[in-house]
Amino acid sequence: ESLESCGHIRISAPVVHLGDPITASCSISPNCSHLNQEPQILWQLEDGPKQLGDRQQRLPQGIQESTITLPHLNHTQAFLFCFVQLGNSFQVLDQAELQAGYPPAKPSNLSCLMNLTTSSLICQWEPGPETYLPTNFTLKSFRSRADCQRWEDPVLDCVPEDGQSYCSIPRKHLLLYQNMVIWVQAENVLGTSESLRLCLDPMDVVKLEPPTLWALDFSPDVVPPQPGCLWLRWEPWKPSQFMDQECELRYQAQFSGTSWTQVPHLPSRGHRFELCGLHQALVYTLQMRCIRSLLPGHWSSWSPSLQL
Amino acid sequence: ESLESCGHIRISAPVVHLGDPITASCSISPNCSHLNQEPQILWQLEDGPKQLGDRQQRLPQGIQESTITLPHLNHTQAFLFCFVQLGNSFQVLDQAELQAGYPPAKPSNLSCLMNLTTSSLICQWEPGPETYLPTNFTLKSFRSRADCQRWEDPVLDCVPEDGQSYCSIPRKHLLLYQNMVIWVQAENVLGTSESLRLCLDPMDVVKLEPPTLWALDFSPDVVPPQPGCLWLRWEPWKPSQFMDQECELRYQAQFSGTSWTQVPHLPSRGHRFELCGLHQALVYTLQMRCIRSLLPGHWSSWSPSLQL
Amino acid sequence: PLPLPKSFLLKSLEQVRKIQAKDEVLLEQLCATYKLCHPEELALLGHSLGIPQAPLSSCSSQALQLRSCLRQLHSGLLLYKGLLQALAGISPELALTLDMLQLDVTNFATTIWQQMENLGVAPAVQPTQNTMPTFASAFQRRAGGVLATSHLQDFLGMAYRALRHFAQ
Repeated sequence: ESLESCGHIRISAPVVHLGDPITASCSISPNCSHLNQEPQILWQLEDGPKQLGDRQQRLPQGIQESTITLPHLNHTQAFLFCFVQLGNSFQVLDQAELQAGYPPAKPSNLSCLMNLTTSSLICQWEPGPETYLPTNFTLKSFRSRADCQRWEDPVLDCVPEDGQSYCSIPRKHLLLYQNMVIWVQAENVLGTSESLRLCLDPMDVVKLEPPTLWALDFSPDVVPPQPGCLWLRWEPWKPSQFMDQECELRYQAQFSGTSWTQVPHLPSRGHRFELCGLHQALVYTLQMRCIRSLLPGHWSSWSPSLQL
Repeated sequence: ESLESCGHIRISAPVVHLGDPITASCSISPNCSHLNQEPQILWQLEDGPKQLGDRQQRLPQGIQESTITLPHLNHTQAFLFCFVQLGNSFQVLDQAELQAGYPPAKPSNLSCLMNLTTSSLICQWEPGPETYLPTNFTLKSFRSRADCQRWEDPVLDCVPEDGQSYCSIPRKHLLLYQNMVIWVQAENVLGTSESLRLCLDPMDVVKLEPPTLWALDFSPDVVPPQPGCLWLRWEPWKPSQFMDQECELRYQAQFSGTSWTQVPHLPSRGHRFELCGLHQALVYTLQMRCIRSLLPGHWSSWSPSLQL
Repeated sequence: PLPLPKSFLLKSLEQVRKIQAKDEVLLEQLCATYKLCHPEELALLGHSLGIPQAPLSSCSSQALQLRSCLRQLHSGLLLYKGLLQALAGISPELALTLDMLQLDVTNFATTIWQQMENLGVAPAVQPTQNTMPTFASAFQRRAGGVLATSHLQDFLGMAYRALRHFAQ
């Protein structure tokens, strides 16, 4: 207590569910000079009206205490003031900060992608509805064996930057080609929640970039293709060349409104592929995409169009 | 020495002036197995040809030593290899990294400006010709009395970011309204140099932004100006309003090719200034600038043009 | 012979290719940065520094034995992991490639070890790291780096052939 502390507010809880009641008491110690014996205690929420408490009573040792219950705290953040009347002025004795919000919902749609350029595993999720309270999200993970039944050593928590719903686990914390269990934990003063758990090997969720597709120019050493045919060449995305991949070509005549024609199961590297069955007069749009073969993986997006 | 270190290069100096000679010796200890008694020592600079040394001799304790002098080292950075022939292969025994460059010239054109928004003193200089060597620049300063004859306590060295020729001394290291001595020191392995010294009070080198200039609109409470006149209003740049300033107006009829007409010695704040002598039919361009009055300072740049 | 799961073989082959690619990058960077481009010119120095080479005799096609081949593969990977660690601080430019290479070698060693455990052929205790050469100068550390990286490339080539053999 400071030298001559006059008033002090105590509240039932500094943070409550939005709309829940909150009870506060303001007590004035007798040794607060300037005040007459039975000072009238008043309350004010933010810049609302000054109002009497529900009850004011005189406690042992001459302490005056007023108690008030706000039935529904609808401010996510508000100041509650305790006043006393001194002559014709009101004097603030104490101020309490009230907060209201919601406990965090379960983070949803957790998904991860392995970035081969930065060699980091990037996971993102949906945080769920606004809680109006400072809420910390943490991406937690454990190394594990087999299909994630047994957890082994924990990986360092990944804390996203403020307000972001993704986090990047650096290479040095990853054990590639082994499964790991990953989930998101959300926490604020009103509670904690956890997302569903993923069980994945980072190398099975590689974000694959499309291959590079070229048309082979006609040159002396290249046997010209038969009529209605084209020579094509392609190469997988460089950082992924250590992965066995299978690719797919699709082509479509321009302006004819026809749908795409697809050529599946192409090798990841094509030195000279002859595409036939084309109308010589038409211009064709060609695209290619690849996927890890024989092992789990995601399709890359389609490569930029090649016009021929 | 490791288990069985075979060869070792010693050089006259790891860094020399560009074009100067450099002498190196490579000595092979007798306990280097696999080598016959009189191994032939060879030298190679970067990926140049392998060449014999100037002299190879047998030192006491059976050490073989070859010495070579490169008359002019014209590489700013190069690797010098010492080889020995083993059967029909050449084996690298040691490698030395040679560097050549210049000592730093005196940094020139040191100038400083006090930034009132960041409250920091920013000094810039010209570093002088390329030295080809890692060269550190440091902005050094001392607080001082009167006209910088007597130095008092040093201010923390200001180290610019890599490769930059300016440095910003933060507010907490500045003693405003007192003189300080400032200079730049440049240092590399071949020498040190210092710029000329400045003696200044940060507040005498404030970078002043121009005032804001308005034309007064005709409104009921504003007495309309006489024909050929205009009402003007201006305000000094907000962060500098604590400084007494004197301002100057200039105006010029557009498309007449006439030169500017200047109105000097205006107060720093003009509530209602009547500018007369204008041709009603012409459009005029007006600009204003200000300078600290009665105390040292720099003119602000001219304000953006006002077309009337 | 002991059956090796297809996914283990496919993942191992991919890990070898991943390490080979990174190992090649490190060799190129050592050549570009320090003009040390011919490992064969560092044989004498390698001998004097005591840079070890990991044996893969049980993985050669003539004398292929799965159990001891996996063991040699695992201890060889630990050896090169140690050698690469001895190169730490070689230079900032190479640090990133070196770190990534070390992590990939370490992860591949774990893949092999876990498969040995699954097959019940893993020794009771993981082999400890053998003593690493000490480098008395920056040059010796660089030369050691070139030798270790070049030996690792040969080692991976033999490992790849053995794994492909198991996969057929």
